[in-house]
Amino acid sequence: MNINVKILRFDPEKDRKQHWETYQVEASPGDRVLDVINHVKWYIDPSLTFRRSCAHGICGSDAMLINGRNRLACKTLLQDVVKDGGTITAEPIRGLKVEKDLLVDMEPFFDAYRSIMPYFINDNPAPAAERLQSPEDAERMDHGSNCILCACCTTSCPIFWVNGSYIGPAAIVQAHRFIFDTRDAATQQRLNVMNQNTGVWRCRTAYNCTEACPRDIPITQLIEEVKRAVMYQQA
Amino acid sequence: MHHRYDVLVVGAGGAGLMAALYAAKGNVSVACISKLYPTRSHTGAAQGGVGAALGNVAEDHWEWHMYDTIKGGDYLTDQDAAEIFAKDVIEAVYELEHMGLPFSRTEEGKIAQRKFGGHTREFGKAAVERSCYAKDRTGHMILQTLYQQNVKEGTTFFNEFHVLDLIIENGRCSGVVAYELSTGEIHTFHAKAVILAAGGYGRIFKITSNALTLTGDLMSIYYRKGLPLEDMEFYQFHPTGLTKLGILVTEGIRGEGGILRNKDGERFMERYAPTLKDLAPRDIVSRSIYTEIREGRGVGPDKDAVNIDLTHLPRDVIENKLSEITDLSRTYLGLDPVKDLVPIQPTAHYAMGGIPTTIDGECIADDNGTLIEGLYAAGEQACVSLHGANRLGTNSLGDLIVFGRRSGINAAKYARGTELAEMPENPEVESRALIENLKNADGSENAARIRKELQETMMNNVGIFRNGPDMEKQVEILRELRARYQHVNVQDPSQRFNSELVEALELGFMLDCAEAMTHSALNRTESRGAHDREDFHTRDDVNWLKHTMAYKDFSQPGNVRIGYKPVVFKDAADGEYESLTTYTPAEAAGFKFPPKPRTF
Amino acid sequence: MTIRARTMQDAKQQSHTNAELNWWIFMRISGLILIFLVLGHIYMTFVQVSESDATFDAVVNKLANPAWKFYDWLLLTLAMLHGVNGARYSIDDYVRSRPNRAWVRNTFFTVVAMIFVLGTVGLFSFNPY
Amino acid sequence: MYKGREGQWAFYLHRLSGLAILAYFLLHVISISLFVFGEKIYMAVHGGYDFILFRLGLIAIAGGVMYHAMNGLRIIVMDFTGKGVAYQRQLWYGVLLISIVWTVYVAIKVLPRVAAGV
Ligand SMILES: Cc1cc2nc3c(=O)[nH]c(=O)nc-3n(C[C@H](O)[C@H](O)[C@H](O)COP(=O)(O)OP(=O)(O)OC[C@H]3O[C@@H](n4cnc5c(N)ncnc54)[C@H](O)[C@@H]3O)c2cc1C
Ligand code: HEM
Ligand code: SF4
Ligand code: F3S
Ligand code: FES
Repeated sequence: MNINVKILRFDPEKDRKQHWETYQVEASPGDRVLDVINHVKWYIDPSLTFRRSCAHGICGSDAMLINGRNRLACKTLLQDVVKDGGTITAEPIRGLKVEKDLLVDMEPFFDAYRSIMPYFINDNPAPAAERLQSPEDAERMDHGSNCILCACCTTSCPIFWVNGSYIGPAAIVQAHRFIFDTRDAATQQRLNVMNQNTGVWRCRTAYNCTEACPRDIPITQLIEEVKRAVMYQQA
Repeated sequence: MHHRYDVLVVGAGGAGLMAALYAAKGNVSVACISKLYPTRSHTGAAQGGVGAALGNVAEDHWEWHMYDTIKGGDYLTDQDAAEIFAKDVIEAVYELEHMGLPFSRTEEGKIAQRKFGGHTREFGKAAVERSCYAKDRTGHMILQTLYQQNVKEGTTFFNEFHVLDLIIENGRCSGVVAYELSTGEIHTFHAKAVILAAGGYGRIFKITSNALTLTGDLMSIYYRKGLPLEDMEFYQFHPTGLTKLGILVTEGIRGEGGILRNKDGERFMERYAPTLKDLAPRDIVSRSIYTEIREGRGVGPDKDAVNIDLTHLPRDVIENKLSEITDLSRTYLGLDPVKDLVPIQPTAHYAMGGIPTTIDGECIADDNGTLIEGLYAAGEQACVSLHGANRLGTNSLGDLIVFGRRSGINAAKYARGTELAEMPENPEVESRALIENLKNADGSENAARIRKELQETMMNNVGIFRNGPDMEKQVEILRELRARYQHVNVQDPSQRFNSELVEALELGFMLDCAEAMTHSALNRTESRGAHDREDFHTRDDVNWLKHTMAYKDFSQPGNVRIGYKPVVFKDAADGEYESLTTYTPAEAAGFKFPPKPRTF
Repeated sequence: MTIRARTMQDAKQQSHTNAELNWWIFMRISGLILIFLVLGHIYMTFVQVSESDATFDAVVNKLANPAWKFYDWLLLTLAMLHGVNGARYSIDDYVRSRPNRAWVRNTFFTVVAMIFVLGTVGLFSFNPY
Repeated sequence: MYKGREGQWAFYLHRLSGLAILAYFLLHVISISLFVFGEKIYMAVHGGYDFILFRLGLIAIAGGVMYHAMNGLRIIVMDFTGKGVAYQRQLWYGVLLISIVWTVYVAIKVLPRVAAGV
């Protein structure tokens, strides 16, 4: 099928503003959006810039705004977003500084990630073998540990777009993973971070994060669980 | 810009992060350079698990694991490496758990384990549960956990820095040169010790499970210095990739009981590997699938795939233990493994060969085992020769954590006892020239087209089945592609985020890897492990029990000089290791794991 | 308000108050009470009767009853606090620069406080009979 | 505009209605309190309430209050129960339904009076 690919371009060395550029591409319905964007880069305009690596939704590089929603380009099939002769649009994710074309500055995102102490803390001497944990307890971390840090969620959150200091759903998902890890000893401190005015209380349950997550993590549910955990801890 | 650290790690996948972590524990300053954000590294794609003889589910011993590794590697495995590995990996897995890795659990709360291809009890009697897993995203969990620990330790990261050159003078490595994507600046990193961990190069093939960024950069850079690449002919094709896409379907799917079927619905692995059936090692399963396809029993529009059947498994297993792959086949093929057969085809997956290293991670410069001081390598891009001619599933993640750790510890130790070596003047000239050449090349060759041709021809001529004439043809094709590469012109003039330039550089690296592979494969006139020659169909221990060392021959572009390195064997007396380049069955009597015909 | 707690120490220092938590709880409790107060108020004064019926006398009559006085005052107070905190959420979200935010917030709070005083004084101090 | 789904619109409407109510509420308090200053001033200001537009606007405010109140309930249910999160879309449609029915009811009660000018 023939489709139009409309991409929001920006070259920091030439442009003062972002502008749309449209390319005609021949593709098949089972192709990924990433395939089409790669096609544009490889055979039409090599200066087109974006991040990508694994091409199957596991590395979290290619979050972009496709047809008005945050998705991974490599996990979106054309048949799900466009018909023959139709148009797909691709824009950089919002709320982070656009560096070039579809590539944004991810540092603030990772800063938020680092702020929740995203690492296992338990200073008690470890046993010779593993620390035991029941399958049910392990399951509590299932959703949180599934995250690939793609930023689809955080950059779809209406609060994150406008409020520069909101820690964002991705960081809360990470915090959830540790807060509900029975082996971890720093629950208290992490709940405290979540209790800051940059933390969970900024979330207004807009659900964009949950809808956007390519790993199907029920993010809003996790955020609500963290809110309750903070509340019960303080009570 | 100029930077200075005690230990420098190139690559932030499982191997690089593990090395950085353990180097930092050695009280030296450490920095990690990576062309990707660490969590984007392809270690995150590993699904199946990490093999270690914990014996949590069924009795298991490291000796069994060692034996499986050697046999799986078709006796090209260095047995000292296999011994250290099988012992160390147990401790390393516990260490990962102590770092918080969320493993799946047994009912008693221990790390859960499952069966995996080629892993057996009592030296080949029956499959054993050895793969420690975290659902089917073990690699993801390892990558995340190791990155987390590095955040905790405050490791310095240089993300989106592409290493373009190694600085080696007088047999001593004193640093690297890197290109910063965001600014286009060239940086020199001056260090006492450098650890290379930049991953594989699967992208030289058309159908691959590897990321677009796995282009063998550091192997090529090493090779361009006139240094050898070991065992490049051994490249593993994973039996189960989603058709056309090459996206990996974890072997865990067969570990959990998935069955391969041809177009008649026959469980054909019963014919090829009567004991282990679908759980035979990868090289065997891949070849069996290919044979089925060649003999017309394939499925799909082009009859170039076979089906994997999960429909007899409980829904719960498919949805939970295999959620990742269920998700992938739903997303990309629109098929639901709960009720549909999923068509799969072998996909280029893993490089057994690479930069030759000792069991301590030190890089080897020639056939005699001369070391390059201050240079270490680990992970897929290194060749300790643990995997020999064919890697067993789950042994790569184990390799990362065992040898990543060893090289980290050793590099730190080395760095503590030495001073910074003198840097040559203007170490970055060559890198600058590399970039300038691409930016100012005449011609109008398109890098993407050359890459596509490379991938297609490598797949056809140096793929699962190989023969002399095809590979000779490929040598010529590579010469021609290399000549055309000289005329690749980068059109994007920009300094900042010039991803076109990066892709063009990567193409150059890929051509080198393909060249070393093709020559090595053409040279080895036997079939062993993943290297299967139609014109030399049997394994030849008398002549070929040795590692290939491929050197770039600068006399003419596209030429390769081949050398050899012995394979390390162990005495039955359990004491000394001995090196062998030739072998007669009589000699073998004294060895613990002598080469034997491989049946499963 | 940058988020840069990299260590447990930082985190502890940054999280010394429960203010946001308390406001969050308050929004929910006051909201529950307001449902009855506000909807009741609207029903009684707008749906049942015309706004133009809210003559001087009518209001005066109603407020003669202390129970209504209390009802109205509770409504006034809760709605004021609830609404003002809600508006603060919005200000914190949309006004990004720190000096501006402080300025906007303070002006807003001052105005509302004045209105609150006006309303309270109106309710209690005025007694025509 | 980002193509968010129900949750996004629920949030925007909640915020908008909250701020609108607050604005009206502040004006309302001021105007009511004017009776501190005597009947003349009070009635002068309240005369303004006869404006048709103003009274139509009040219907909107009444509708907005109902939306805000019901959606506030939805938020509380989501905050304290897992089910609330799971059924947030259905809940929102319920909120909309109630708000619309109420607004229509208010309109039916009030519009004739507006038309009659009382
Ligand atoms: C789909 C898939 C599934 C797998 N499943 C399993 C499994 O179940 N069990 C198992 O044991 N193994 C598995 N493997 C194999 C295993 O995952 C890989 O071999 C292993 O992860 C490689 O790790 P690494 O650290 O060497 O490299 P990678 O994780 O690939 O990391 C490479 C790093 O090097 C950096 N880099 C590369 N080039 C440069 C440069 N020029 N300059 C700077 N940095 C550079 C990259 O940024 C990256 O950080 C799987 C592999 C794949 C592809
Ligand atoms: C009638 C019953 C009411 C209920 C049940 C209610 C409930 C709520 C709740 C639960 C919130 C918090 C939303 C969140 O945290 O996401 C909220 C916010 C808010 N409320 Fe109310 N409220 C009511 C009445 C009012 C009134 C009368 C006003 C105005 C004076 C008002 C103004 C606001 C504002 C401005 C917000 C902030 C909105 C935001 O930040 O998105 N509310 N309300
Ligand atoms: S929670 Fe989901 S959307 Fe958010 S970063 Fe993680 S994987 Fe991406
Ligand atoms: S979109 Fe934002 S407001 Fe909360 S539910 Fe998600 S973080
Ligand atoms: S390229 Fe890795 S997630 Fe899309």
